[in-house]
Amino acid sequence: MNLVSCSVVSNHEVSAGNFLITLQVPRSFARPQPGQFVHLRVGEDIEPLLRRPYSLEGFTERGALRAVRVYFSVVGRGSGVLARQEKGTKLDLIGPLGIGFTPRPRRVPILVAGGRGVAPLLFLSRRLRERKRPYVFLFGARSRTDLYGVREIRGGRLHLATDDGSIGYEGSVLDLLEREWTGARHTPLTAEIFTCGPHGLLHAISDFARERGIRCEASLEGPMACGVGACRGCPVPLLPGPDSGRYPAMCVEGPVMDATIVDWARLP
Amino acid sequence: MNLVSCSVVSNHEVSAGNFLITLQVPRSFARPQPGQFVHLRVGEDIEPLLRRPYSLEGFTERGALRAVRVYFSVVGRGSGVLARQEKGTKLDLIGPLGIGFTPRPRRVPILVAGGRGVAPLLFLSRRLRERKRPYVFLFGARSRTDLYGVREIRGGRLHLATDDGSIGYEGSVLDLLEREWTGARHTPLTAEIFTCGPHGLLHAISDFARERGIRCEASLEGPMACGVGACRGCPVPLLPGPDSGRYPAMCVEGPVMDATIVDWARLP
Amino acid sequence: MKPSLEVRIAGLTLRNPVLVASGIIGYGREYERLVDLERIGGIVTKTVTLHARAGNPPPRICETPSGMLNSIGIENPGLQGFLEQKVPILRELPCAAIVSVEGEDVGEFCELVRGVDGSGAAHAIEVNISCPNVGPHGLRYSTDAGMAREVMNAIRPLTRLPLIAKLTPNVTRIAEIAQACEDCGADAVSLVNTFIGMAVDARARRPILGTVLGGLSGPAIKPLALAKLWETVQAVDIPVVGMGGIARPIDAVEFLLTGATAVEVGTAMFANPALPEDCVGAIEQAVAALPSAHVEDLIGALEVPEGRGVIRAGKAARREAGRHAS
Amino acid sequence: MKPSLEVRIAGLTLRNPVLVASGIIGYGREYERLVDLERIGGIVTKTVTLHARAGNPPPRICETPSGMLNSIGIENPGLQGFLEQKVPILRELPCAAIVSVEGEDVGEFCELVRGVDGSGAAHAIEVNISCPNVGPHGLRYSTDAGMAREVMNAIRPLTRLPLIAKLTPNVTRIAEIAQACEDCGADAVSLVNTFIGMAVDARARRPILGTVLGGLSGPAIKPLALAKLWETVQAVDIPVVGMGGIARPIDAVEFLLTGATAVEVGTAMFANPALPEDCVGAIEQAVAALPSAHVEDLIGALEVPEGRGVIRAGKAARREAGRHAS
Ligand SMILES: Cc1cc2nc3c(=O)[nH]c(=O)nc-3n(C[C@H](O)[C@H](O)[C@H](O)COP(=O)(O)OP(=O)(O)OC[C@H]3O[C@@H](n4cnc5c(N)ncnc54)[C@H](O)[C@@H]3O)c2cc1C
Ligand SMILES: Cc1cc2nc3c(=O)[nH]c(=O)nc-3n(C[C@H](O)[C@H](O)[C@H](O)COP(=O)(O)OP(=O)(O)OC[C@H]3O[C@@H](n4cnc5c(N)ncnc54)[C@H](O)[C@@H]3O)c2cc1C
Ligand SMILES: Cc1cc2nc3c(=O)[nH]c(=O)nc-3n(C[C@H](O)[C@H](O)[C@H](O)COP(=O)(O)O)c2cc1C
Ligand SMILES: Cc1cc2nc3c(=O)[nH]c(=O)nc-3n(C[C@H](O)[C@H](O)[C@H](O)COP(=O)(O)O)c2cc1C
Ligand code: FES
Ligand code: FES
Repeated sequence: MNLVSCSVVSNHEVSAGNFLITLQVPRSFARPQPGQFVHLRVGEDIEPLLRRPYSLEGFTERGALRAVRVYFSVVGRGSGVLARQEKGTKLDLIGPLGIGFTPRPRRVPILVAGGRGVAPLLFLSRRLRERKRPYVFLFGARSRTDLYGVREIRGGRLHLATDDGSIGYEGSVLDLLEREWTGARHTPLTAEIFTCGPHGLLHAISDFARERGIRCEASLEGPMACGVGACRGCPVPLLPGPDSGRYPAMCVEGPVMDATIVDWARLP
Repeated sequence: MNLVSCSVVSNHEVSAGNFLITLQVPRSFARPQPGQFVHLRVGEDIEPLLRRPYSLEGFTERGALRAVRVYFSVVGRGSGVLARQEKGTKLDLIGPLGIGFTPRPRRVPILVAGGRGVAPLLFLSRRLRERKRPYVFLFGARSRTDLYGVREIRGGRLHLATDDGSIGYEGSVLDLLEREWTGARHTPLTAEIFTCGPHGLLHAISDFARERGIRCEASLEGPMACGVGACRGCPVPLLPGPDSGRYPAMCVEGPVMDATIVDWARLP
Repeated sequence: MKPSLEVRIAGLTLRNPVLVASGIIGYGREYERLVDLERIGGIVTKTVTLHARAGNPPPRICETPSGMLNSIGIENPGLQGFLEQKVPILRELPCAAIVSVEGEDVGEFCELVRGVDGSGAAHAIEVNISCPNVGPHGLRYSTDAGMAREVMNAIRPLTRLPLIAKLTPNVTRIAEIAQACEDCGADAVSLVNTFIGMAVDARARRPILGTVLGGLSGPAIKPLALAKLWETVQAVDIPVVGMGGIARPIDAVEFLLTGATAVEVGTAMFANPALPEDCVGAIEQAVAALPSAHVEDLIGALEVPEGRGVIRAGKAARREAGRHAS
Repeated sequence: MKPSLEVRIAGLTLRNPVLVASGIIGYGREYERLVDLERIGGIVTKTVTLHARAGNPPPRICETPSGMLNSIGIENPGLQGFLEQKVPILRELPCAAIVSVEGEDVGEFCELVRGVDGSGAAHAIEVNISCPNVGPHGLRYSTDAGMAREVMNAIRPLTRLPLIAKLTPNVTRIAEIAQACEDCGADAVSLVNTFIGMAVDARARRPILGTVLGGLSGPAIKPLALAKLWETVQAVDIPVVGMGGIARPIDAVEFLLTGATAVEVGTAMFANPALPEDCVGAIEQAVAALPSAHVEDLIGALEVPEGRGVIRAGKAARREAGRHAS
C-alpha cells in the first residue's frame, strides 16, 4: 500500500453513465490482487472532501506502462467529478488496499456478478485464466447494454441473465446460480462462490451459500474515510456467532469477506 | 434587472491568467449601461456558494445575437471555475445590476484605468465614441501584455503607462493623470474623471480629484452576496460628511460612485 | 390533482411550508423580479429594531467552505422607517408576511410588537432572540432561557398575531430555550439562526470581517441545523420552523421529515433565487408519494430504527401515540 | 538556515506545532507509509477507554457539504489492549506521542491516566472530555464546567505528564470550561472536538447514521473552530491547541495567528495524508517572513483593528503588555 500520483491514460463512457478509467501508476504501486481496491482522490479541490474507494477492474504491465483500470458508475458528486477527468490529468490514489478474493486450489470457482459489480470479478477471471484454471461466470444485469466486459470472459463457462430478457436468461442471476449448482452437481467440497453486486443480491447469494454450507466470498461496499483501517468508519456488521461482538473494518478485513457471516440487513 | 440563463459563446485566455468570456443573453436582458455589472453563477454546484460580480466589458446586439462580455482574472475558486467553462455551457446571471458611469454633457471625460479595471472603461469609451464624444483614456498596467483592449480605444486620445516601462510612460497612471490635467489645462468645469482599478489607485485618484474639486466617479469592488440590495452585505464606508452615518450598498448605490466621498481606507 | 401543501402555525395558515428566511430578501421588493412569491408560503422580513441601524463596518461577508459568514449588524430603517417605507410593500405581497423584530431590552421588544401589530401588515411576528451580530444584547436573550421567558411573557399579551421565537444554535441545550418560549406562549419556534464563526486572512494577519466574529450560514451548517431541529422537535409541542443550509430542493424535505412544520430558505437563495419555489416542488413530490398525500404525514415522519422497533420523531410520534390510544 | 519551529506545551517540547488529531490515524502504524512522522510535531492517538469498545452500528460516516459526520463511538481496544498492542508501536514513533483517554466516570479517568502514565510511552495525555458519540457520559463532562473540574482535580495528582484537556464546541461558553480546566491544573486545552450534527436520507426517510446523531468535522467547521479558539485564547493563560477543518496548509497559520500554540490536523488528512507536513511548510514560510523569525511571534499575532488602535490577541497581547510594563 502506497500513496501514489498517477495520470489518466484514458477515460470513456462504455455505456450510459458507466465509465472505464485507466490510470498509469508508478513502480512503487504494488501488484494488486483481484478484489483489492484503490482509494482515489477524484480532484484537487476541498470538495468533495473524501476519497472514493474503487475496486480494480484490472491491472496492466506492458513494458514501461503500469496501469490500473476502474469501472465506475456516475451516482453522485465524486463519481461525477471523476467522469470529467481527462487524459493527462494527475490524480492521486492510495493502494492497492484491502483483501482480495482467495480461491482455494482444486475447487471450481463460480463467479457471480450483478451489474457493475462485475469489475473485480473480471479481474479475477483473468487471473484464473492466466493460471489456466477453469471457472464458471454467471453475470446478471438489467439489460444487455449493462453487460460490460462479457467479451473478455474467456477460459471459463459464461451464463448471462438480464432483467428485461434482452439477452440470456430473463430473470435474476440468482436463478442462474441455483440452476448451475444443481445442474452441474457442484458440492461445497468441489466448488465455491465469488460474488460482487448490489447488496440485495449479495444477501440472497450468501443465504443460498450458508444454507448449503458453500464457501462464499463477497466484495462489499460502504462509505469509507481513511481506507486503511485507522478511522474505524467502515464497520461490517456480523451475524450472531463467535465474532459478532466486533465490527471488522471493511477496508482492511475486506472488502472481500466471507459472505455467510455478514449481517447484510444491517449493512448500509 | 432579471435572472437569465445564458450560454457561453466563447471563453479564452487573452493574457496569462486573464480571460474574456462572451455570454449570449436572452431578450429579457435589458440593455446595460457602462459600469453596470452582472452577478454570475460560475457553475451548478453548491460550491462555490455565492455568485460572483463582474463588470461588463461590453454588450453586443447583432441580429439575433445579444451578448455580454466579461474580462476577468483568475484569482480564486470562482474565477477558476469560470475559466474552465467552455463554449455551449449554460450559466445563469442576474443583471444588469447597479449604477453605471454618468458622464455630464459638455465636459471632457477622462477615463483612468488600472490593470483589469479597464473593462468597464472600454465599455464606456465605446459608448462615448458612438455618441461622437471626444474623450481622454489613460491606461496603466504592470506590463505591456496586461494592456488589454488598447487597440479598441478609438475616437479618444490614449496615453499608456507601465510599471516596467515596456510601453508608454514608465510609472503610474496617476502621473499620467497629473500631466494630462495640467498639460491640457482641464478645470473642474471642463473635465471629469471616470476610473476603475485597484483600490490603492482609486484612493489616490480620488484624493487628487477631491483636492481640486473635480467630479470623479470610480467603479468599486468588494464582496457581495445578493447583488440586489437585499442582504446589506456590501457597505461602502463614507468619509465624514452629510451622509457618513450610513453605509450605501455597493450593489445598488454603486458600483460606480462619487469617488471623493468614499472612505477608501475602510473599504475591504 | 396536486396535493394540498397547506400547513398551519397557530392562527397562520401557509399555502405551503416554504418561507424565505429573515435577512435574505429584505422586505420582498428587492427580489420581486427574481422570486415568484405567489408560489411560496411567505417571507420573513429583515429584522426590524426600534431605532434605525446603519449596521457594522465592512467587510461584512466572507465566503467559507460551503458557507458564508456575515456580520451585517441588522442594518434596518428602524420601526418608524419600517412602518412608513416597508409596510406598504408588505401589504401588496401575494404571500404571508412575517415580520422579524429584535429589541435591545424587554421594553424595546414590547414597543416593536405593538408597532408591528398595529401596522396590520404582518401575518405573524418572528421574535429574533438570536442574532449573534449585535453585541451582548442579542446573545444574552438567545443563550439564557430566563431572558427568553422575560421577553415572551412581556410581549405575549400585546398581540394576537402568531409569535414565532427564533432561536440561536450557539447554546448547549437549545431545547431548554425552546421549552421556555413554549411555556411563555410562543406559538412556534424557528431555528437556527447563524453559528458564531470567524475567518482570518493569514497573509494580511487580520480577521476578515470588520467585527472579527460573524454568523455562519449555508450548506456547511445543514447537519448542525438538522441536529438542533431534531433535539427541539422532541422537546416541544408547538410547531417548529426549520432552517439552516437548505441548498437543494430535497433539503427542504429532510427538514420536514425531521419534524419541521415549515422551512425557511436562506443563504443558498443568493445563488439560486428559484430555490424556494424548487423546494415547494420537491415537497409536492414527496407528499404525492405518500399513501395519504397529506403534507402533515411528511412532518416528523423520519423512521428511526431503534433496537428492533421503529420510533417516529416529535409531533408525528405523538400523533401516532394519540391514534393508538384512541 | 531554517527557522526553528519548536513550541512548548508545559513539559512537552514539540519539534513543530503540527500534530495529527485523535481518531484520524489510529496509533500511528496504520498511516506509517503515508505520513512522514519525522517531519511533524506529534500524533494524538485514537481515544482509549478503560474497557474495549466495539463502537457504534453502521453507517458510521457520512459526507456533508465540505464536511463529514462520524459516529465511530470510540472503537478501541481498551486500556489493557492499548498497553499490550499499541504501546510498543508508540515507543517507536519518531515524533511525540500524545495519548487520548476518556472515562465514563471520574474513577475510569483516574485508572486510564495511571495506566497511560505507567506505560512510559506517552509524552502527554489528551483528556477527551468532549466526545459526542458515547451517549450522555462524554457530553456530561464536556458541557459542564463543574464536571470538568471534578475530572481534572482527580487526575492531576496522578501524573507529571502534561495534561491537555480536549473540549467540545457544543456549549454556550467554551471559555468557561477552558478556565475550569486551567484552574484545576490542565497544562493546556485543545479544541475543538466535533460539532453535533445529523444527516437524513430523504428518499429512504431515515437518518443516515446508525446513531442518528454524529459529529461534524472538516472544512465546513473551520470558521466555527476559529471563533471558539478566539474566545478561548482570550480567557486562559495556558497554551491552546487549535483544530477543526484544517484542509489547506495556510489554514494552520490562521490557527496560530488566532492564538493556538499548536494545531491538530484531522479529517482533511483522509484526502491528503501529506497535509500535516504541508502545514509545517506553510508555518515555516510564515515564520521566515517575520522580522524575528520566531514561531512564538506568529502565535496570537492577529491584528485586530479596534477604533483607531490595534490590539493583539490572547497570549501575544499579554506578552506585549508585559514587555511594555517592564
Ligand atoms: C471497496 C469498494 C469498492 C468499490 N468499487 C466500485 C467500483 O468498482 N465501481 C463503482 O462504480 N463503484 C464502486 N464502489 C462504490 C463507490 O465507491 C461509490 O459509488 C462512490 O464512492 C460514490 O461516490 P459519489 O461521490 O459519486 O457518490 P455520493 O453519493 O455523492 O457519495 C457521497 C459519499 O457517500 C459514499 N458512498 C456513497 N455510496 C457509496 C457506496 N455504494 N459505496 C461506498 N461509498 C459510498 C461516498 O464515498 C462519499 O463519501 C466501491 C466501494 C467500495 C467501498
Ligand atoms: C461590481 C464588481 C465588478 C467586478 N468586475 C470585475 C471584472 O470586470 N473583472 C474581474 O476580474 N473581477 C471583477 N470583480 C472582482 C471579482 O468579483 C472577484 O475577483 C471575484 O469575485 C473573485 O472570485 P474568486 O472566487 O475567483 O476569488 P475568491 O478569493 O476565491 O473569492 C472568495 C470570495 O470573496 C469575494 N471576493 C474576493 N475578492 C473580491 C473582489 N476583489 N471583489 C469582489 N469580491 C471579491 C468573492 O466574490 C467570493 O465571495 C468585480 C467585483 C465587483 C464587486
Ligand atoms: C446576510 C444574512 C443576513 C441575515 N440577517 C438576519 C436577520 O436580520 N434576522 C434574522 O433573524 N436572521 C438573519 N439571518 C439568518 C438567516 O435568517 C438564517 O437563520 C441563517 O442564515 C441560516 O439559514 P441558511 O443557512 O439557509 O442561510 C441572516 C443571514 C444572512 C446570511
Ligand atoms: C473519524 C473521526 C474519529 C474521531 N475520533 C476521535 C477520538 O477518538 N477522540 C477525539 O478526541 N476526537 C476524535 N475525533 C475528532 C478529531 O480529533 C477532531 O477534534 C475533529 O475532527 C475536528 O478536526 P477536523 O475538522 O480537522 O477533523 C474524530 C474525528 C473523526 C473525523
Ligand atoms: S475507512 Fe477508515 S477504517 Fe475503514
Ligand atoms: S450584495 Fe446584498 S446588498 Fe449588496
